[in-house]
Formats: sequence, C-alpha cells, structure tokens
Amino acid sequence: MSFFARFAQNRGALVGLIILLVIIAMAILAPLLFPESPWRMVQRPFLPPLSQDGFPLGTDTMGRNVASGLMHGAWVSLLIGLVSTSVALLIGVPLGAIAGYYGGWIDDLLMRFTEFFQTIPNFALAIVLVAIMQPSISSIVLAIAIVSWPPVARLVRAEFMSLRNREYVEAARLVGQSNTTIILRQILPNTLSPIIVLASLMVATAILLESALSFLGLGDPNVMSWGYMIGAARTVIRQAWWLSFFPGVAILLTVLALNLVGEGLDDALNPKLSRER
Amino acid sequence: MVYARLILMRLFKAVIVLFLIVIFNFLLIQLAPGDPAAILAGQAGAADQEFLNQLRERFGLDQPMYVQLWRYVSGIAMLDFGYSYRLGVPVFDLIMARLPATLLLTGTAFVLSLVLGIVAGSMAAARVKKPSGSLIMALALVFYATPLFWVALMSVVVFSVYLGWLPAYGLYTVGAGHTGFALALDIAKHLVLPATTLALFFMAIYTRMTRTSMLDAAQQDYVKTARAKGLKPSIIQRRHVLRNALLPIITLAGLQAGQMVGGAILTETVFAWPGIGRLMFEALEQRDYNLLLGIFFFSAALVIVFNIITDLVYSLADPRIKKGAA
Amino acid sequence: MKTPLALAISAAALAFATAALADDPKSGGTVNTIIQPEPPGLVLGMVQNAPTRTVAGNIYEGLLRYTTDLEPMPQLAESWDVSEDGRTYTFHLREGVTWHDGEPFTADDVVFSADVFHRELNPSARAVLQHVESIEATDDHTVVFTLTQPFGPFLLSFEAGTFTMVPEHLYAGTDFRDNEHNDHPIGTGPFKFANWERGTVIELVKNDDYYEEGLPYLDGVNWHIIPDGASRAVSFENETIDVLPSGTVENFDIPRLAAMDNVCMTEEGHEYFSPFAMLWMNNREGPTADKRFRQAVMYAMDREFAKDVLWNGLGNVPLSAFGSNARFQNDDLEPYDHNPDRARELLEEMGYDGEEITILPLPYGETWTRWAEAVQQNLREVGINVSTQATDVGGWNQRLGDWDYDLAFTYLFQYGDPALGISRTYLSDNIAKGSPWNNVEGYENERVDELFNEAATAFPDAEREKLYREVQEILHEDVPVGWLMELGFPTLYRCDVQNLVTSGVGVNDGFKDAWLDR
Amino acid sequence: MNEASTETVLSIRDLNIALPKGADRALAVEDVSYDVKRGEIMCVVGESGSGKSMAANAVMGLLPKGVRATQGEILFEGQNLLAMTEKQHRALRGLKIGMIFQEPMTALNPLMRVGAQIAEVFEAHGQFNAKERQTRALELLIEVGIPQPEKAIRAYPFELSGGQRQRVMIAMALALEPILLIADEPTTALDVTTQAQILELIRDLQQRRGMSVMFITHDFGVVAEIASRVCVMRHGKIVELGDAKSVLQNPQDAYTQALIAAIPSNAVPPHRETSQVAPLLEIKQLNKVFRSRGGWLKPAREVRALEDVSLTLARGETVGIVGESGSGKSTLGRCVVRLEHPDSGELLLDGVNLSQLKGDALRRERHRVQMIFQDPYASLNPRTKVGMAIAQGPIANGTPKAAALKQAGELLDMVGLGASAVERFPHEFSGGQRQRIGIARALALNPELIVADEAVSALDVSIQAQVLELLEELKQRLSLSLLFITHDLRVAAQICDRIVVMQYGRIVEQGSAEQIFLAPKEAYTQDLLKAIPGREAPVAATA
Repeated sequence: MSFFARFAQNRGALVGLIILLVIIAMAILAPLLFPESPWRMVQRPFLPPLSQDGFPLGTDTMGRNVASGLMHGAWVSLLIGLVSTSVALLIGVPLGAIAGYYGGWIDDLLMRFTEFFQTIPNFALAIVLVAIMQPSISSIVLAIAIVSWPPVARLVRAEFMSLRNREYVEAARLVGQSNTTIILRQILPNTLSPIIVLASLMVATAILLESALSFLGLGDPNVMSWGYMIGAARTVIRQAWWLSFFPGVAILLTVLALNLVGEGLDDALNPKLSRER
Repeated sequence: MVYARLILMRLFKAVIVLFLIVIFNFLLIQLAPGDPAAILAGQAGAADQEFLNQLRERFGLDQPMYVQLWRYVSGIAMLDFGYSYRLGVPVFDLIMARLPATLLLTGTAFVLSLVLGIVAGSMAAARVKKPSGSLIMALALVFYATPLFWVALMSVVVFSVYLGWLPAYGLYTVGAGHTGFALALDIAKHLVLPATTLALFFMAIYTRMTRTSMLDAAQQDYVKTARAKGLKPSIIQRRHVLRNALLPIITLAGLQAGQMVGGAILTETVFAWPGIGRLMFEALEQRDYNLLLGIFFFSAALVIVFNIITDLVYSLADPRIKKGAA
Repeated sequence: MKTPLALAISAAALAFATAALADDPKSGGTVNTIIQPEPPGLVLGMVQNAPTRTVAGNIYEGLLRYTTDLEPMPQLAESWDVSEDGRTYTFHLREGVTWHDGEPFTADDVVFSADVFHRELNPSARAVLQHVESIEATDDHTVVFTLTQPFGPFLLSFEAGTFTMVPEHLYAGTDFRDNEHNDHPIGTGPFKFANWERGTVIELVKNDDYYEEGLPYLDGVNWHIIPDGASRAVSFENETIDVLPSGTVENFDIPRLAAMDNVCMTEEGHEYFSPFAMLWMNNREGPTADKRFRQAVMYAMDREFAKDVLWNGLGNVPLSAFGSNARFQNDDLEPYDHNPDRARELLEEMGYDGEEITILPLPYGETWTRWAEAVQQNLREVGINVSTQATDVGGWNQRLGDWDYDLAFTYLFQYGDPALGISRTYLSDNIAKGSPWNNVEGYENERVDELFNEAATAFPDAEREKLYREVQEILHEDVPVGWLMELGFPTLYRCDVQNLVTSGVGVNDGFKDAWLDR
Repeated sequence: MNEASTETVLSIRDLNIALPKGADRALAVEDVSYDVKRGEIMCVVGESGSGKSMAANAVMGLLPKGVRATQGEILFEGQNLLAMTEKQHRALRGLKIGMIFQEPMTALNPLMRVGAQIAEVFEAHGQFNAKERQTRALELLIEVGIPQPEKAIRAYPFELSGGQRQRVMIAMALALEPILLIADEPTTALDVTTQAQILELIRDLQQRRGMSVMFITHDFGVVAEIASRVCVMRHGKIVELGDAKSVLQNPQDAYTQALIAAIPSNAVPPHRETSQVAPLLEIKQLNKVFRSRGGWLKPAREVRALEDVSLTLARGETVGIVGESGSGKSTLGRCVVRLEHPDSGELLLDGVNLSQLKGDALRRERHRVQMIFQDPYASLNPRTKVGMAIAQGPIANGTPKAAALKQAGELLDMVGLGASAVERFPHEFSGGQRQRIGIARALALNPELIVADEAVSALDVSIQAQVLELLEELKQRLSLSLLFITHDLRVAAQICDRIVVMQYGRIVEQGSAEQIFLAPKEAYTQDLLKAIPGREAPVAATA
C-alpha cells in the first residue's frame, strides 16, 4: 500500500489534512484577498458578522476587519508553529542523537542537561524568556523552542538507543563507516517517522503556546496572530463574542487538524504500530 | 534499608539540581531589562535619583553581580529566600500563603483529570471502531486543541454570568465569614470552574494516552493467555490490560503533576485564584527577583518531589523495578 | 461632540445629586470594591503608587482635602493662615484626634512627618519641601511652615497621598522601611486596617473613634484583588462588587456595565490628579528630534477617534501642555486637529527619508495597547515608517530611563498646579537618566526654563498666569511631547452607594462620607 | 509410541479461515480437516506462514481481529465450536481446552504473582475459594516440577527463567484437567536442554492424564520426539496427514520429503579433513565482563560473558561455536569483529592484535573481519537500497561509488539474486534472500575472516538448507575462513570442521566435529547432544 493510501485509510487524518490545506490556503491567499493591512481601521468598531458587505466576520474594537486579521493571522500562527518547531528540532535532534548514539558519560551529561530544562515548569520558563527578551516574533519562537526541545531530545535518544545496536548499524560499523556517516545515513533516516509525528504535534502545541503568551500580553505587537486577536478581544468577550470566537475556532481547528494529521502520519509511517492493528 | 538510602541519594541529587536551577534562573533574570527599584519608583509616580539609590542600596542591587549571586545562593543554602522587594514580606511566607491554593487547584484538577481520563480512555479502548468510542476520542481531541484560557473565559461567561450557578473568581466568598463546613463548601464551589477548566486539557491527554496504552496492552501475549483461561472480558480489561496500561500513564502523570504548577498560571489569572502561578507572573512583571527566584525554586522542587513520588509509585506498581530486574 | 454615554453620565450624576439630597445617611453595611493592581504596601509616605493611595487614603489623612474645584478643605487642619508675603503658612490642627492605636495626634506628628519622614522617603513631598525653610510646632495644635520664597501651589500639597501624616511615636528613631508597624498601618483616618490576605482581599473596618461625629457610615470596605480584567467586570455584574474604581475594568466594558440597572457612574474625584496622557518624543536624535516631525505626528494622530472609540468619549482632547483641569490654561492656541495632509506636508518639508521609528506602548492594559496600535496606524498612513516595541513594566521603565525610545506613551498627574505637575516635563534641569517621570524627552529651552521658574514663585496668581500663557505658546510651537488626552477616569458603582465622591481626590478618600441606601 | 484410542475429541471439518483484505493471501487455512483422538498427541507441522496455528486459534476462539472462519465446522465433544456464542466458548476455555504459547517471556502478566495467575483459572470457572485456589496452584507447580514451588508461587514472572515460565504456563493450562491441550510452538524459544525437559514434561502429563494434545511446531525433530500422528501443512493446506512413524520414515508428499531432507544431516557429521596450516585467528585468554549500571532501586550487576577464552582458527577452516543462551558465544563473535571491546586478552588476526585497536586505527582494520547477522529483517537498513547496502563498505574504504556499485551487482549475482537487485529495497525480498544479501555484504570487503552469528537460525528449515549450501559453496570457491556461531548442533554438524562448546562464558570442550559428536568428553556436551530433538527417533534417511 502506498504511503498516502495508508494515510487516507484514517478518515480523521484525511479531514485533518483538508482543514490544514484550507488554513494554508488562507495564509497564502491573505495578501491577495485582503491586500490592505489587517491593522487598518476601516469601519465602525464592533460591527457584528454578516451585517455589512465586505466584513463577513465583522470588525473589532477599533473597526479593523476581522476576516482580514484571521487570514493574515493564519500565516503568522503557522509560521510561529513551524519555525519554533524547526528550532526545537534543531536543538533536540542533535542532542538526542549524540546522547543516544554514544551513550555513556556523554549521554549522562546531555540527559542531565535535558532533565534540567524539564525541571523548570515549561510555561513559566516560556513566560520568563519572552519577558526577558521582550516580546517579538523571534523571542517568542525562541522561547517556545527552548521549552519544547527536551521531548524531542528524549524521543531521538530513545530511538537512537534502540537503533544503534540494530544489525544493519553494526554492519555499517563493521564495514568501517564513520560515526557521523552512521548517525546521518543509517540511523537518522529511520528515526524520521516518529520525529515527523512528534513534530506535527509540536506545531500544534506551539500555536497553543503562542496564543497563551499573547493572552498574557506577551505577543508580538507588530503581527496579527490569532493569539493576539483573542488576547485583544478577551476583554470584550461579553459584547463582541465573535472577536474571540473566530480566532479561537481557528486555533482549535488548526490544532485539531495537526493532531489528526499527526495520527494519520503515525498510522502511515509506522504501520506496525498503527492504532487499529 | 535500601529504599531509604536510595531516596536519600535522590534527594541529594535533587538538591544539586535545585542549586543549579537557582543559579541559572538568577543569571537569566539579570538579563531582564529594568530592575525592581526602577519599577517601584515608576509606580510611585514620582521618583528622583536619590529615591532610586535608596532602593537599590536597600535591595543590595548596587553590589556587583557575583556578590548578589553569592548572597542569594548562600541565603538559599540556609533556606532563607529573602524578602520580596515589592511587598517587603519574606518570600517564604508569601509562597507558603499561596502554595496551598495552587496545590488545592492543581491537586483537584490532577485527580479529576487522571480519574476521568483513565475512565474515558478505557471506555474508548473498549469501544474501538464504534461510534461511542470515536465520540469520546473526538471530544478528547477537541478539549486538547482548545486553548485553556478560552475555555476558562467561556465557562465564566456561561456558568457564572448567564446561569449564575457558580462563583466566577476567587478562592472563597470574601466577607461572608464562613467557617468550618460552610467555608469548605464555599471553597468547593469556587473550585469547580477553575479545576474543571484546568482538568479538561489534562483529561484529554490522559484519555488519549490510556486508550493507546490499553490497545497496546491488549495486544500482549499475556492477554491472550488470560483469554485462554476463560476469564471474562471485564476482568481481563481491568486486571490484565488496565494494570499494565497504567504503567506509562504513571510516568506521564508524574511529569504532568510537576508541570501543572506552571500550567495553572492561565487558570489562576482568569479565575483570580490566589495561587503561586499568578504570584510568579506578578513577580516577573514587577522584577521582584527574590520572589520570582523563590517561586522558581519551589516549583522546581515540586517537580523533583513529584518525580521521586512517581518513581516510588512506579516501583510499587511494577515489581520488576523494585526487585531489580534488568 | 458629546457621546450618548457622556450624556448618560451627566444624567446619572444629576440623579445622584438629587438622590443624595433626598435621603438622610444611614449607617452600616460593608462596601466591596476592587483594587488593581495589588498594592506593594499600605504605608502611605513610604509607598506612593496609585493603588496604595486608593486604599490607604482611607486609613491615613493629610492636613487638607480639596474640593472638586481644588479649593482646600479642612481635614486634620481645622484652619490655616497665609502671611501677606506668601512665605509663612500656619496650620491650626483639629483637637481630639487620635491615631488608630489610641495615641493622640499632635503638632509633633506633623513636624516629624514633614521634616523627617518625607524628607527621607518621599520624592513627591521632597519636591515641595525644597521650598520650605523650616517647620515648627508652636504648640500641640499649631504648626508653622516657613518658605524660602513664595511658592504658588504650596497649599495644594497637603493631600493625604502626598503629605501623609505618619505617627511619630511609632516611627521616630527606627529604620522606617523595616518598621514592624508597616504590616499594620496606623493612621488617623475613618477606616482602620483589619486584614490583608495577599492576592485576595484587603479589609478595612470602621474607625469607631473617628473624630467627625457619625462618620464613617460604613462598617467596612473590602478591597478585592482580581488580576483579570474580564473577571473584574464579571464580579461587578454579578453584584459581588459594589464599586469599580477607575482603571479596574477595561474601557470597552464600561458602556455595557454603565448601562446596567442600578449602576451609576461618575468622572469626578480625579480633579487633583487630572491624568494627562502624552506621547514622549525623543528630542535628542532621529526624526523625532526635528520639530516639524513632531508637529506632523500631532497632525497625523486622530485623537478624537481615540477618545471616542478607546475611551468611550470620556475625557478631553487638550490644546497643548496645560490640561483643562490645570490652572492658567491658555485657550487661545490653535488646536492640532487631525490633518494627515498637513502632516505629510511637514514630513516632506523636513525631508523625512522613511527612517524607521518605534513606539513604546504603555504596558498598563489593553486600552493602551489598542491606542498604540491606532497611533501606529495613523502614523503609517501619513508615511511614517513605524513599528511597535512591546515591553512590560520593567522594560518600559528601563527604556524611558535610558532614553532608549523614539515615541512612548505615558500619562502624568497634573496635581492641580503647573508648578507641581506640568513644569517637570519641560524644565531642562529635570533631565536625568533613570526616571520615566522627569524631562524624559530631553527638551531644552532657556526661555521655557525661565518662565516656569519665575511662575512657580511669582505672587500673586495674575502674575503667574501671564508667565504661564507665554510658556504655553512656546511649547505649542515646539511640541516637545505629544499631548494626547486628559483621561476621563470613570468610577462605576451601584446607585445605592451614596456620597461616594466628595473631593477632588475622591477616589482615594471617598469612603469617609459614603453610605449605603439599603 | 502411544496407543491412541479411537474416540475423537476434536474434529475439524472442511475449515476455511479468511484473512482480512490486503493480506498476502485470501485464506489462512483452506479445506482443512483433521481429528484429534483421545489420548494422542497430534502434531501440526509447517513452516512459517503455513497456517498451522490458525486452526488451533479457531478452536480456542482466539483468532486475531479481522480473521474469521468462513466454512466448515470444529466439533468438540459433539458441539460445533464455530457456532457457539462467545460466552459458551469462554466457558470451555481453560476448563475443557487449555493452551500454551510460544513465548514464555511475554505470555505471563508481568505485574501479577505466579500463584495469582494460576488461581485465576479457577476463578474464571468459579471453582474453589481463594485459599483453596492457592493450595491447588502450589500442587500444580509441584506437578510441573518447578524448583522451590513455595517460593515460585509468590514470585513474579520476571524472577523465573524461560523454562520455568513455560512450566507455569503448563500448570495453568492443566489446572482444570482439560480434555484437550493445545501447545503452540511451546519449546521454540527455549534452549535445547530446556526444550527436551519441557517436551518430556508434556509427554508425561499427557500420559498420566490421558489427555489429548494438539502440538504445533515447525521442527520435525520435535515431531519425531513426541507425535502420535502428524499433519503437515503448507500454504494453508494439508499436504500430508497420518501416523507419525509412517510420515517420518516414509513421507509420501514431495514437500514433506523435502522438509525432512532439509533437517541438517541428522546430527551425524561427515568426516572432514582438518587442515594444518598456520592459524589465521588466534584468540588468547579473552575476557569480557558486562556491568549493568545500577539504577533507581536497582543494584549494579556483573555478568562474566567471557572467561579466559582461547582458540585458534586456521585459514580456510570453519569453526563452530555452540552453546545455549548466555554461554557467551555471541559475545565471543562480537569481540572478534570488535563490536565489543574485550577487557583483556589478545585477538591476533594474521599476527596483528585487533583487541586493543580503537578509533580510526580500528576502522582501517575492520574490513579484514566481517559478519553475517542473525536477523534478516534487522540486518538491512530498510531505507537503503540493496546495492548501496553492499557498496557502502567499499565506499567507506575508498572505492569510488560507481565501481563499488558494480561490484555489488556482481556479488548479488554470485549469491544467486541477480545484479538487478541493486536497485531494490530490502522489503522486496524474503528472509532467505535477505540473508543472501547479508552474505554478499560481508563478502564485499574481501575479508580474511567471516563471523556468522546464528546466520540461519531465523530461517525456515528449507531455506536454512539453501543458505547453508550457499555458504558451503562460497567457502569452497573463495576459500573463506568462517567462525560459525549457532545454538543448533545439527547445523554446526553440517558445516563445521571443528566445534567449540561453550557454557557460562567458558569453553567446555573443543575438537573436530566428528570427535565432539561421536565421542564427547564432557558431561555438558553429552547433555547437549542428548537433548537434540529426534536424535534417537528414527527418521527417514536423507535423500
């Protein structure tokens, strides 16, 4: 069975993929459909959804177009999710790979380092980091990455530990391949599927984390993200439910979609471990 | 006794980790712009240089950083967490005043999420590929994907404002003068919304984990053995599948329990719960270093304590660990 | 333009006035209100931030109170005389006043508070005290302040928050900041400190021995601490909270809450502070160093929009540096209206090259953030390349203290008199790193310095007015800072809370006269 | 060997079992009919994928999800099991029909004490009270011959050895004295000596209780040891069914004949010339200790895997290392290829000491000794094309990529897969083919010595024979030197010139294959030989 056929067997994953594609399309089409800055105050504030042409989702506290914000926000939320996950992978994968492959005191040292980061409560650390670096896209991305790499390192380490004594790895060692080659060519490709699955969930978590930071007023004020929109709208949740409702639903759907896709990837990449069995 | 010695070893290691965390956090906080003196001065609405100097001298902020670090660390070694710059109260007292509320909230949410999560997860595992099972999983996924603060806000709007069933914020009704049972009931009422909100997310995690873990365990050979004995499916599920499936959940729960203190920041903020998470956020905004470091110390200590408890529980649940199998 | 809301307020105020006349005060009952954020301490004089003033203003008292027109009223001083030359002030203290611990309040307490305690700890009192040559207690109930030279606003300085009376018998000879009584403040006010559950509530109870017969009417005041704005709004809606002091709920909530049954609103009680929102503009470097750029910013901003949308139409868009509540306002100046074309012209004229500048919003809540977004958008639309630098209170303080900013939001109290609240922003000798409250923009103008300094000590008022009018003309042309708005700070309360605001600092000492019509 | 009665306990009639969609064939079992009579041991034999376990699982009602019987009936005491409700079926399980499984390591719940798990059988069928159940459990443990039964009853599974666990499983299966015992490859995972004991136990109990046994195995040796009747299966169909003696001695079906023929040399090694050239490999006083680090609540442990091991291997010679699990034979092999670092001792290859080389120096010498691994599935990187898997050795040692790939094609040709295999991925090949790829990979570097670590253990007998043949052929053609590690003495007998017997990390005995098999000196060697299943039973002569 092809990869996609296996993936598509999980109906939820297919739904997730479709949602995700729609969101990605939103992100890409945003500048075309709403060429004006989402920050522009274009109409009377607090316009309810569907009450006026051109403002299908109404306007916010300052008369900005919610639909425009939502579409531009898709881009930002996805970007933050993807970039912070990539950074977390860049930290976690090499650490985990080295710890898992070499073992011994190197492993000990790196794992203590990882544990150290896991001992400080995650969200609290993220808040402190953003506050210290002052909120901006890059500081948020970095903070999210810093609190989310330890699980990656642990996963990669566990995978490497189980794979490093696989016979094909030993065979590679026997024919004289260098450690670097073995790590990159023999083991890493075989750890990709669990990493991909984990990464898809991490993107989701990162989006949630960004929105939580924004909720506490630690978002980047220069970009229209969904988290920002909820954070800004929460004070008016009573008189204008749609302001936090739509970005809330957008986050919900994105995170949901990413999870569904993650499950589908899990099924498709690890058929033996598939949940259906 | 072996146990006692090993626990001592663990505690010793924990102390080292805690010290490293203290130092790490101390250095981290130094990077933050602004200092407590400037903020206090700023809040005063009028401040001159003399005022600032007075404050800095008083807080020891005029000293070189290594002196400050040394003072702080040696203070911690004597379990002296110093005074809150902003509130002028010993940090230890502040934390102790707030910790019970956090523990009550997170403890309730933890137990709630664990119990409900395991129940829901088991039900979903038993109803795999059936609509009811899928419904449970879909709900779990939705709870997992919904931002926590959003649920919190919505639940306040619905249950407190529109329906008026439950109080919206705080730990108890101030000024009502409840004591004894009435007070407990009052606190319980206040606890419902924040604890449920906090529990939902974690419940979703446990539900998914339990289901996966149960399906996993159900594939094991010993389950086939149990079936070959002619045991009823309900007994197999409970005694063989669930018990084994719980092992990974213990590990996860231990991790979560420690992290919940951090996760409660949002819930505590929305529900005005006078807990340690909120105190941390305030301390951070106010650059109340001593308080912030103290809270970090305690929350890290909690994580470590929970790790040790987890290991103990695990070793009780899994004889292989206790008896030293490979 | 008067918004419907503003009309509603006037109507409510009127209703309140008649209601107050209609009934006789009743004693009893406890009022639940909110304090936001939680104050760092309650010992006024040692801590002077806004929440401390609001709570402790009911525990401590000053020598005087002020009407909403900022005329002095007796408090601990029953009466006062000013010498012909404006240099000697004699206060006659009320007799039979005791501290909350039962000790009598005497002239020695006044001398100790002013000469020792505030000189050491209180920067705002210190600013006034620099004009004071000596303070003497001539008998147990008389205190004489002798000034080095006349100081126009001297009588405006005796409000409880600025010039708190602290008990000498508890503080003399101790390390004030480590004094054991700091946990349990002792004042002379209508309410006594009862309990402070950190993070939850501060409880004040009636001072049964209060010197004014029959006051206070209330049995106590509970100040709830609720960190989340939405939760604060809910608490008012579900009637657990009776009074919402200004700034405790987001502005967007105010119209909704004000429209509820049995809810009244007043903007009074802030006249003494008259908070004035400004945009710091860095006069030292970058495009903002150019006067034309600063004028362009003034023309680019739609301040009426901000007032209507962000502040619910409450407050007032000022002409220039002197707010409407400040004395000696020059209203002949031509207003800086919203005029993007004029702004573009000015930018063109100065040859603005699109250099990027940043805005530092005030980290005090959503309204300020929204405001910064609106101003940013206004500026972008006239072609200014601007982005926002988010920051928390610590970062904001540091950046302003280090002059590391281009544009920054702030608001300052005017304290009734230009010499107390306005000149500090423009005097060149008030340029010093480290404080976000002095001449942060770095404006230096000798003539302005001269005029302000002369005006402060000029006597009588007519002389001062002439000087202040001239200074306003210069400032209006130079635009050292952007003048955004005189903020309207509305207090929301259940209409059955009577007599809530009775002075120009009413939000801080209001519960003295308040009673519950229940 | 058993006089079987004529009463039929279990009767399988025209059984079809369908596999779920997407499986490699539609029916796991097709038109299968056989009986199990009272008091007989019915062996169902077949290679992997023959469907031999399916009918047994259907009898138990333990078919995997998605697999179901579509035709036929299974009559047990006159009732059709396939028509039963799950509840009725459950009432029979454990009570009338007991079952034991292949993997004793995983078949017991790791979290429950042994006694409790046995007691569960009584509980499931509502027999006895809690205390009596424990008593009965103890009696059963005594009956199955567990040492220290009082202690074992309170033990957790991990505290028992594999053989002991299988005894517990048997105790459990027999607790309620079932009429039929189904044993699904119950000895496959065990060492030979343990296997012999368990087989004996089953036979004893069967005879004592007059029970019927349905015994599923892939090993004709085991069949010879134990069966009354045999049913040979292939691709889901019965190819031969009959009395054990006649099937073994006079197989009718070609497949059965081939299977029996493939049993390695019937444990009598052919005479071989021992060469007397200078040794290629000299192992001197090799020692290796494994230390497990103590963990949380876990004391550190030491295992002496190799103790003063010395042996030599001449150029062109095949030396077999035999022993049971834990004997240190694999550690020895891994030390020779330097996947493990010996603690002390010398490993002289052509006079060069390999034992203390490290890092780059070691990497440069590695090509001289290569290895063929046990698991054909784990030994090839699933994401690397076969050609690349073979070529990566030469490439790592400096051969240009194109040349290395060309050579890989030639090697694949040599091992009988054809050069076109270069472009394919491992999952496109069967187990036996993969083992050929593994051999090609080992040859790619022209090594002086090849270590084969259980190289054929994971393969079905017929495939095993082909691979051994290939090895033999290559050895002749390329005059290879081979260190052949195996637990299977029959395989060792077939291919080795000399044999080294190991136990507990030490060499017990070494000598020429002939000498070891025909005149073993040490008691342990004798035990090992005695335990070879079917050794004493007459089996058809090799073709």
